[in-house]
Amino acid sequence: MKKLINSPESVLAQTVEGFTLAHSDLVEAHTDPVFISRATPTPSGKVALVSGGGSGHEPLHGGFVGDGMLDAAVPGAMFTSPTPDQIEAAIKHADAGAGVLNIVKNYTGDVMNFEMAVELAEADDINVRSVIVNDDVAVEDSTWTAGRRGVAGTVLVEKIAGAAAVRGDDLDAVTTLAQKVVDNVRSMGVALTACTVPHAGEPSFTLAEDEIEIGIGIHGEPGRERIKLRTADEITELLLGPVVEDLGIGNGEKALLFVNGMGGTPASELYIVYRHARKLLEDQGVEVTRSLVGNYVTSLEMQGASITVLRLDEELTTLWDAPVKTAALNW
Amino acid sequence: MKKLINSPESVLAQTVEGFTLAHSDLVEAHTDPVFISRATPTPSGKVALVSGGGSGHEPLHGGFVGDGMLDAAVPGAMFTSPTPDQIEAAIKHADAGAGVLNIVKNYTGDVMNFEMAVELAEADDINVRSVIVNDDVAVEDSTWTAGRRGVAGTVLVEKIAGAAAVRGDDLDAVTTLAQKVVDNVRSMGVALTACTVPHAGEPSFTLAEDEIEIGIGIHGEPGRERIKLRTADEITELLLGPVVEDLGIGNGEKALLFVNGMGGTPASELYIVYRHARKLLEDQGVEVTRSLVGNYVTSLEMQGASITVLRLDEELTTLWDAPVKTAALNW
Amino acid sequence: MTADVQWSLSWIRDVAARVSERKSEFTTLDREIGDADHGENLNRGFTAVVERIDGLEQPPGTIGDVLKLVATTLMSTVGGASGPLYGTAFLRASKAAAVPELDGQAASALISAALEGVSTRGKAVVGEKTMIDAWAPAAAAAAQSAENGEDAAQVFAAAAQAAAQGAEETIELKATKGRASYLGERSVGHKDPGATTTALILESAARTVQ
Amino acid sequence: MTADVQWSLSWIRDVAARVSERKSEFTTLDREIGDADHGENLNRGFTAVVERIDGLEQPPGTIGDVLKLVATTLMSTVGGASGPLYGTAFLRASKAAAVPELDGQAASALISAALEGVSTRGKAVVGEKTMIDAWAPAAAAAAQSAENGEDAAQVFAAAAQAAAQGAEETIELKATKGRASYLGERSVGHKDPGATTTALILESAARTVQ
Ligand SMILES: Nc1ncnc2c1ncn2[C@@H]1O[C@H](COP(=O)(O)OP(=O)(O)O)[C@@H](O)[C@H]1O
Ligand SMILES: Nc1ncnc2c1ncn2[C@@H]1O[C@H](COP(=O)(O)OP(=O)(O)O)[C@@H](O)[C@H]1O
Ligand SMILES: [Mg+2]
Ligand SMILES: [Mg+2]
Ligand SMILES: [Mg+2]
Ligand SMILES: [Mg+2]
Repeated sequence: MKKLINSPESVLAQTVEGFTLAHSDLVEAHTDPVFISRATPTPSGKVALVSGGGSGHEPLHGGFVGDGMLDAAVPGAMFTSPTPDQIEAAIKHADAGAGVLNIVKNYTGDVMNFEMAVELAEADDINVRSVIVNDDVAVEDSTWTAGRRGVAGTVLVEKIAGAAAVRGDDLDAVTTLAQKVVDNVRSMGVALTACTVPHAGEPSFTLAEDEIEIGIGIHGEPGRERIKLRTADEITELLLGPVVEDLGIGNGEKALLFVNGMGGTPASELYIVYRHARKLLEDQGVEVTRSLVGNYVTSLEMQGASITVLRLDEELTTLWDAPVKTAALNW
Repeated sequence: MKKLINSPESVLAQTVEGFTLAHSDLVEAHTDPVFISRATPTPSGKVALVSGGGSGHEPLHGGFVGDGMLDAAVPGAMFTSPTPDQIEAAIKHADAGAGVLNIVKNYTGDVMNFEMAVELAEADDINVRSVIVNDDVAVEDSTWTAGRRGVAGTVLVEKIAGAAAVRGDDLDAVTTLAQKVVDNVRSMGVALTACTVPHAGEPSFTLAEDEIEIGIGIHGEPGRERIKLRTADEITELLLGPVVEDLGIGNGEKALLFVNGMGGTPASELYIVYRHARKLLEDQGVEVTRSLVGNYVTSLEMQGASITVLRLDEELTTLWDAPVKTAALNW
Repeated sequence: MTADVQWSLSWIRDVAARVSERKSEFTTLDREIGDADHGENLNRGFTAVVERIDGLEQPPGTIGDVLKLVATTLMSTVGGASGPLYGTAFLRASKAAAVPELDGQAASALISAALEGVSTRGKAVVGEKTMIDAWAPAAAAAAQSAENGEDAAQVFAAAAQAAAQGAEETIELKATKGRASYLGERSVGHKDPGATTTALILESAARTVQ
Repeated sequence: MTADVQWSLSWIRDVAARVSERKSEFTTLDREIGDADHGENLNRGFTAVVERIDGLEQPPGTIGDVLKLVATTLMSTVGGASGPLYGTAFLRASKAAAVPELDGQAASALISAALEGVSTRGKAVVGEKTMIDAWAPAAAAAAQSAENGEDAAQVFAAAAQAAAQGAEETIELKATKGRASYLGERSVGHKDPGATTTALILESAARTVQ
């Protein structure tokens, strides 16, 4: 295992320290318990947005803290949900009187820890809601399992709910809107290589020189199916197909197309995937009116990508376009 | 070799196509010869900025085309300088009557191809200048060799010269300013893994599980020295030491600290490097007043990072802060 | 040793020592069907528990006090799925064991309360390839043993054996809860990490009380 | 075959064929001390050259016309260091060979002009581990051969042999120009890719004219 780290134990604290030093105009670090908040308080009366989850997905979530997006982010240990007390502290800090919406990726651990934090925060008389993001169509039989995972679509939920909060929506309205994004977003990913969790020291799984893993999660979990390497266009078809089908998007509709890198894939490859996904969507009569390409929800140094499609209407488009000022998204 | 590509031959064209489709509000693709320009013409009377070089360093250079930075970018084949006719076409397209400044990384091929392009453009009566960026302190004995290479510092030259052009500086002034940045910026990099050029199909070099390469270039060239893996803090010291010494920056001075990812390194690791580099600089009395952390000048999927320090004064700081609207830098 | 407060401290210290010894085994199990952190998670948690025990100014009055300290520490240091699950298990157990010493009935009640905690929090049932598949047979065996009038040591021994067997049997199961469920059929053939650590916890209880 | 226009087309086609055959060898040399693209670069260039030759409506009048087509095509398709270097080499050579047929003197002049082009463009001198280390001995041997009154075939043969030997001798050199110079001492022990392809170009000239 070769990593630019000092020890597996120090990765989280030192990442948070470096990140908040580099972006001190936007964010602030809190320790004991650890969370990241905006550098300035949540504007009074604005619904606050809190998200969090295991580390190793940077820039998620700390990179999305700032005006127009999250008010606080709670990083857990590597690939491990944060604890209830961390989340509770972030909720308390972020609340500016209008309540707090938690944006939670659908993993057993995340859901349980956020649930416990909400119980604690409610005891402090804070009005808290949660939306569960579950955009990953790679997980089948979802009603019989832990359900679909939350993956790259989380960024779109955070951005759009963040803009709604800035616009002045109340907690109910922001929650409804966040849920609307969840209902209209689907993703699926592929891994060309596994990633190595620092304390594990070994890759999460092993792929032969000519194998790829389709339907990968963002925690180095093996995916749905292991297949032989194909061309970028073929892989794009394998990913986009289930996304489009599950979302039921088609002729005459508008979409945001998001090609997300898993951390170790060159930008050039993401654009090659984007190019074909866009063509496929347009062949089906779907107009791609907004785009996002880059490393936003990563799995450490994994090589691979995911494709996310969000069905857009005028409201979502306006909120997507609204100003945002965070370390990772800025316009 | 596992890559999300369709064929080694199609990488460049499909990357440019995907990139310009995804960012059609900012950029436009030109073919035959290939270059990327702003979506809107260079504002009349503004000095135009053109840069270029081999592909495989994305987002460099196409990601820096837009308001406040480059007016055109010329991508060559993978790790191969573009040809004179490509560059000439970009210069012609970008010129808005106030002349063109080329920002060239110091490699034999880049320098020669830009030289030939300038000869061609001058024959078309365009006023053209070039600055050669040579920030890589890893190359020793520079007077006896091809000289120091141009690496990550190029982004800072492009940003600051771009702001000067927007401010209304004439060609002489923009050139002088770009040269001032070149004179005040130094970099050095490390590779934990090599990268694989698609048409070569094999890694550019091989490193054992416990080896790293110090003083790496951005083309998968082997570096200055191969050493055993060390902690992030130790590696940071090995990189920052020569940078600070060569730049001669010290007590009471201000700096921009830029930690650049080589493409395959997680953001967390870049922030760990940033954290220690910042501490080391501050221990020496250098105040870090501006920062940049991320994948900006990459070597495909290489794992590794480079550290760049730019000595700041008030003018450079103001120009750094000036608005920029490109795919990769936006504020 | 009788199943008293002193024993409960030994028990928890022993769990911490065993988890630290075997953490890479658990992480490997979790790498195969999860996200490669279960060993690290529990080790972080139990290391913190031992630190807190070491820092106690005065000895706890009841076994419940010890288990509550374990519960709150795990909740605030483990995270992931196992943090809330084990946290809730120990919290419920602490309520059931608010006594200075356990007889067979009380030992059985402690294990049943832990099972109930895991079920409430995780909503899994037997056969879903989770730690429930160790807790549930353990609670049943403990109840049977207590009903037979056996003492705490015998109750824990019965529970430990059932948990170990239950953990072993997760190998054949297909996961439908937790992270391993994403693998579907491919989860078959691997032992569930959480069931394995549950077996460790009960084995340690049995061994330390002997 | 005499060294006429027809020959010059055969020569260039042969270079293209050899480059295509051996491109991975050149790329490997360049991977060792450069950036792993020299074979790809030249293959892209000479493939384009052959396409343009195939597309010619009427046969070129002079050898210079052929070499000029090679020069401009390489300049606009190769890039990197070798694009301008070989582009300029063939451009200068084309001016020196504005005739329908070469005698020994003219063959030597062609090679000297190419050398001059590479020197002017790249500013390297002998011993810096570049293609100059093949062109320079080739030009000297060609001049000597022409002076001895030998014909074009003999001049190219002498040049080819000297270039091959010069390329071989780059192995011992430390690079001080081009990308390999970044390696300093570590460049010693590897053959320079550009010198190797220069040797190929001259070897092909000699073989096709025989
Ligand atoms: N819903 C659930 N009910 C009971 N146990 C569960 C449930 N989900 C997961 N588990 C247990 O948690 C274990 C994984 O714990 P851990 O790896 O620490 O957390 P995470 O899955 O968040 O990485 C699994 O092996 C399983 O035994
Ligand atoms: N200044 C120079 N003068 C002469 N030849 C040079 C010079 N610099 C580089 N070369 C030649 O160019 C070759 C490399 O070409 P190529 O790999 O195609 O370009 P690049 O180095 O830009 O990747 C080297 O092997 C060397 O022979
Ligand atoms: Mg986990
Ligand atoms: Mg090159
Ligand atoms: Mg786990
Ligand atoms: Mg090369």
